[in-house]
Amino acid sequence: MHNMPADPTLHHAPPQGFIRKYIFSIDHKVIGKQYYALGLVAVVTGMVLSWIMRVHLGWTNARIPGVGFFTPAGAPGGLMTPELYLQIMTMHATLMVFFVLTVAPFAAYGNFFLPIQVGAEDMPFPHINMMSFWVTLVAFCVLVSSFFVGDGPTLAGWTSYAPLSAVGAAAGPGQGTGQVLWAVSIAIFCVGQLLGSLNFIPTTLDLRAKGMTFSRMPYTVWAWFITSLMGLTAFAVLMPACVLLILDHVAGTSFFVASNLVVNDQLVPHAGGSTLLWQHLFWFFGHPEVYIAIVPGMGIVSHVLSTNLRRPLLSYKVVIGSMLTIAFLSYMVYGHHMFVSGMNPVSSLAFSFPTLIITIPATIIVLIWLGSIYKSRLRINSASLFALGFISMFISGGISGFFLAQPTIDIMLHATYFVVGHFHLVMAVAAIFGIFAGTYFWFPKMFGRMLDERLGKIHFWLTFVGAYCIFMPFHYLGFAANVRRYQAFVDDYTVHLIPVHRFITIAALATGAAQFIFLYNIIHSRFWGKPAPENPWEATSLEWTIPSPPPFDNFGGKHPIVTHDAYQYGVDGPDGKDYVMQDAPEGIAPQAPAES
Amino acid sequence: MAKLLAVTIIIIAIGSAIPIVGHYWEAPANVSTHGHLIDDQMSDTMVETGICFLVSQIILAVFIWKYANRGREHRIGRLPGGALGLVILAFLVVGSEVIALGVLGTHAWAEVYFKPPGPNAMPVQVQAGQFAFYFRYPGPDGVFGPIHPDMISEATENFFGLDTTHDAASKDDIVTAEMDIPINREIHLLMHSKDLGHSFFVPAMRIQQDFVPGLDLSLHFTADKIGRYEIVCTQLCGLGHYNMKAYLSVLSPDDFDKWLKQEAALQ
Amino acid sequence: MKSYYQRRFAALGASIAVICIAGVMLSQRVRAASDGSIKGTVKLDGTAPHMRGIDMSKDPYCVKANAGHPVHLQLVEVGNGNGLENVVLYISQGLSSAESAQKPTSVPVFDQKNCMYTPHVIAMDVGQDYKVITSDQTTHNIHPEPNPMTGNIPWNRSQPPGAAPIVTNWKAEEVAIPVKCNIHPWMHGYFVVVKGPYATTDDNGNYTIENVPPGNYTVTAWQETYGTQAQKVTVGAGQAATLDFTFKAK
Amino acid sequence: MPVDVREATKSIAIPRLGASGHDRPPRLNANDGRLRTLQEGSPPPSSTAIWVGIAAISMTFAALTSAMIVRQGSGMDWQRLSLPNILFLNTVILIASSVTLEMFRHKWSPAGKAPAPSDPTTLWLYVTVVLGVFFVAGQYIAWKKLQAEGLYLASNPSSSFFYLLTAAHAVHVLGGLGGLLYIAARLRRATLYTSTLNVATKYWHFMDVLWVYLLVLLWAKL
Repeated sequence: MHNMPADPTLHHAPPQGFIRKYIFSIDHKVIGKQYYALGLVAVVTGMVLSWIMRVHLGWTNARIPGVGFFTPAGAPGGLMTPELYLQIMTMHATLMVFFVLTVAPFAAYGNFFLPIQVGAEDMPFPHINMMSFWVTLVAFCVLVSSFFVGDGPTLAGWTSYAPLSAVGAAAGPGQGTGQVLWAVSIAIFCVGQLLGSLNFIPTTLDLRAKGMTFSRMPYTVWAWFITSLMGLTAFAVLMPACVLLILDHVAGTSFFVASNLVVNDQLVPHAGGSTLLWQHLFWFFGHPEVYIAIVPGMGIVSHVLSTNLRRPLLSYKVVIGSMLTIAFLSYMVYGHHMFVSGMNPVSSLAFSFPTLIITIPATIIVLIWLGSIYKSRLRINSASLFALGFISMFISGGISGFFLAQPTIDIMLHATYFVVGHFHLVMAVAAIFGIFAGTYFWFPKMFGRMLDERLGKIHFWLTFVGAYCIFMPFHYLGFAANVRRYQAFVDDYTVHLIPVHRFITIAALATGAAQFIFLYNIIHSRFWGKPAPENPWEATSLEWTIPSPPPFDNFGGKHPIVTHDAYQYGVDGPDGKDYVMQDAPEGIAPQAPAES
Repeated sequence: MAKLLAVTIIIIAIGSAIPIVGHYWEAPANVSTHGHLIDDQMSDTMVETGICFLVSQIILAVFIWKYANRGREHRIGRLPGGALGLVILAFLVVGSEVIALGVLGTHAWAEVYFKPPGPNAMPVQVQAGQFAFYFRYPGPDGVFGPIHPDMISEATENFFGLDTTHDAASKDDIVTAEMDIPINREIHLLMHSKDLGHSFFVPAMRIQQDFVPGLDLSLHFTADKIGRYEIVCTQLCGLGHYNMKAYLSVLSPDDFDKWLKQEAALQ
Repeated sequence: MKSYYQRRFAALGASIAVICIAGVMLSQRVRAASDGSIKGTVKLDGTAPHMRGIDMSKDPYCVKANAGHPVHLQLVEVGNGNGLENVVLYISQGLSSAESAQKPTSVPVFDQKNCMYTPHVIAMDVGQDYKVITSDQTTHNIHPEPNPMTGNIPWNRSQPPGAAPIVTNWKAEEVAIPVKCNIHPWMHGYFVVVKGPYATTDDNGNYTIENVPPGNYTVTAWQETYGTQAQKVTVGAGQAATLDFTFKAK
Repeated sequence: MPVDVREATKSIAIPRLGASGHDRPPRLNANDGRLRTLQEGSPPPSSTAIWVGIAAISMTFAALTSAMIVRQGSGMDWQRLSLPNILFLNTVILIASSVTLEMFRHKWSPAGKAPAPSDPTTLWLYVTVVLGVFFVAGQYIAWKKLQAEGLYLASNPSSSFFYLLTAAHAVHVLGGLGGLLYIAARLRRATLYTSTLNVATKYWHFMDVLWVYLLVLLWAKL
């Protein structure tokens, strides 16, 4: 260790007592773990919900044990009603998109590792940081509470298209209280994430250790930084949209509800609202949200991969540049969700081109990953396996985006299972693989215990193969024009596809079950895993220069001085190592990666 | 482990391609005059992206196979061309695809959306509501009677809110639950929603268009095969969404006139 | 010692049971033998309007279910001698609060059969349970929309094929609550919620209101298309008063 | 080469005053309590954070603006409403409050000596707070005026947006008032960081800019 002497004053004193230490903690590491736990709870809930949906889709008249017990009205005797299916679908999507894909890779890992990787003691505003978690938790509770009030949660889908989401209970079960609770929850969630960005951005800009120049920041730091910039703009737009929606519900305004609507034979009192307004506001948030979910994954994969390739990626600048380009373009492409929405067909074309073009930076990143494996010293462990899995998934999901980027083809594929397959692969599964890669890579640092590698590999194989078995067939269903968000397929051209649905259902149940291996692994290893050394993966970035788990103020009162970039691998380092730590003494001048 | 992963990736890649190459599950065959444009566009995209998909997955697999678990004795090598080469490659490959698909695609899109319906296109009105479509034919006078939302009542089957006692134009309007059209006659479909957002999707006809409450939208298409096809809703509209359907029958001109007379009699 | 407590509990339980039973018996107004009834016929004056046929083609199941016999709207249904079906008759004035408070123990059944409501109209007492069942192999949703002013709560629930019956009741008097199935927009019926004795006319317009205590009453007849009519009637002890209604065809 | 933090920070660090004293005037702490990361030339995080916050708030109001424009185009039911005159008075009050806040901050430049709470210059702070309260009260009067005309939140899209935008702004102003009161408290109790003061001032001025923008928008659109 080559560090500064102890700092006379700490940023803030270590908390005393259980409550301040673990519950209302202002320590970014604890807050990170809290976010991670929230993500775990949400992902398990969401997964169970998806099981129920899948079983119902495969065997529509099957009585699902347990469901009847939880909602006697929604599933009399375990027999699912259409409204319950849609409500479960909505909750699955909302939980996964907001409370898993946004929370886990961004808020959880970002909180834990961003300050450490830039060599800071903590986030600049620890109390705001604490608030951001608790606000997010409140949002989660409000959302889940909608299961238990009135006639259940909203069935309007995670996109909550108005006017279905705005005209109230007459439109269907859950469209009263349930819908309002949904909007309230999402509005609160936006506040939580904005508070998060309030910390992430200054941390990256102002709290970097001496010598931690922009070009020496790990990929993950860049990813979280870019993500918080996107979150800043996206969530700041979604929040007022939700407020407008709530007002339409409870205050009788007409922002989204057009004139002369007749719902259930009753003339709706609202007038003059714009239906497309909601779609524009929502998707202006919605598409960047997709990248908010995936960019941290890209960062984690780049970080994990270069460690396990034992070489830097081909070009640091190109990867960062591509990420920035993606973030920038993501605001110009949202219209591709609305090709057939009655939007001006010219603007459909206008939206189509950036959508196609945004695949260029994505392709570049993938090619850089592929090219970097060439003649590397790839190490196979759970983390690197999931990183490689991420690449495979990202390729598959990204390429299917080419279909949906074209208005012409969208006429056939819009709102079919092709879309479901596409965004699950590229956004959900890929992002989740990123989360897994991060967990297997960072768990030793977070908890000071090693995860069980054997279980990790089993988990990878079941998840990797399982995910493909689930989501590839979705594309075939889409080509067969199988419409999504149907609770059953009756007497129509989709009946012959039911066997495919059953296959998917079985794959989903199996893959889901495999995740409990992971749960067991992290819980068991947390307490009984073998103690983790300081730098188990022979990595170079700052989080590996400190004990596992890190002390309260990360660097034990010292201040790292960064002298090398984050990926000095495959070099002839000090005492026979093939890498050089970021804070290694100036004296060590590593050779550039040796050519063969 | 690494070699196994490589093999698995290749098996998955090729396995995923089989059902598509083998046409296991396909959309209903096209029965519209513009549909082939979409189908061509689709198959072009399929070929181009399919190749990219297979190639990239296989490269990934091969690299994993070759370069996993190499010891220190192997030197780190650099991909010929390096990052710059890859950037150029990406721009060439993706760029060409973007131009090929994007530019050519606009042609088909324009065919559907920019070309106005012909002068003698047959107007048919469709109204979407929870959870059914209803259709209206203008009748002999060729004029649709005005709609009075306050008079809409499914209880009395006045789905469009027509005032047949006062509006002359409404008297001969023909309201039906099924859409029948003559073959090889261009149809000008006038769409409006009664309550919420819905969508009008006829896979066999290669048309899909949302209903937007408060907006009057329109579509035009020509069917060139006699038969009975499904109209489904693709915009989540509530608990009955899955069962929001109607049938579109393409008839010979004579049959169509017969059918229209029957329906007129039932009004 | 133990047995002592057991005995005490037994005694306690027994006494509670006795009290409950007594309470139940007292709450039920014992039907007096002196109760009379009101019977009669509801007719339509003029020719019944043409009822549009119903096209169920959106749901192939419904089409199959009704193959052979075409279905039509049920706004006005006349039987032999122009008798009006589905007319609800109830006592709108003259009942003491105690009399109007008592409710029958029977449970009216509202069946969803061949994508139609059978019967098209059911009458019930305030707080009287009614049962919604489905005999169809397609999913229906039941969506009654009471007037918000009355204090009745609207609800909307689906019944998949083979679903358990929905048993519920209405808290307030309301003539009449429209009920519909959104999945099959043509399915439309009424819940008529009244206080005190009531009756619904059969295919030929005949009705009998049972268990009417002696006295002077105003009887109101409700028909979904023609609205309501009221007439006065006197019921003698143990006798059956006769009261006919006639609605004019518009 | 190890660097001593004390050495490195001495140049800018003025020893912080403990939570001790009413008796002694609080000192400025140019050190701002930020983490000492020795990344030369990086501003205190709070001055970055305030721009982040301003960006977020701007996005929110931009979204509402576009919503308003779209909504105005979508329906035929848009009735122009005449703005209550008091709004212009409120504008003057708000801008005045910014001026007074500047007067206050001017005396507190890191170079300058820190005056005691009794010092007349601190009065400027309280004046600012009072003006801020007046502004919010003035907005409330404006709402009352509209309601007197029978224009409520749901009466018309124009009134909906009026209430929505003004209320959203008022909420943010109240937040700013909270910040100023916090500063007042810091003055009495412990050290006041220059950065805290600068941030609060930036935010408060932003409230002016935002309000003027809203006023022009409402005046032009409603």
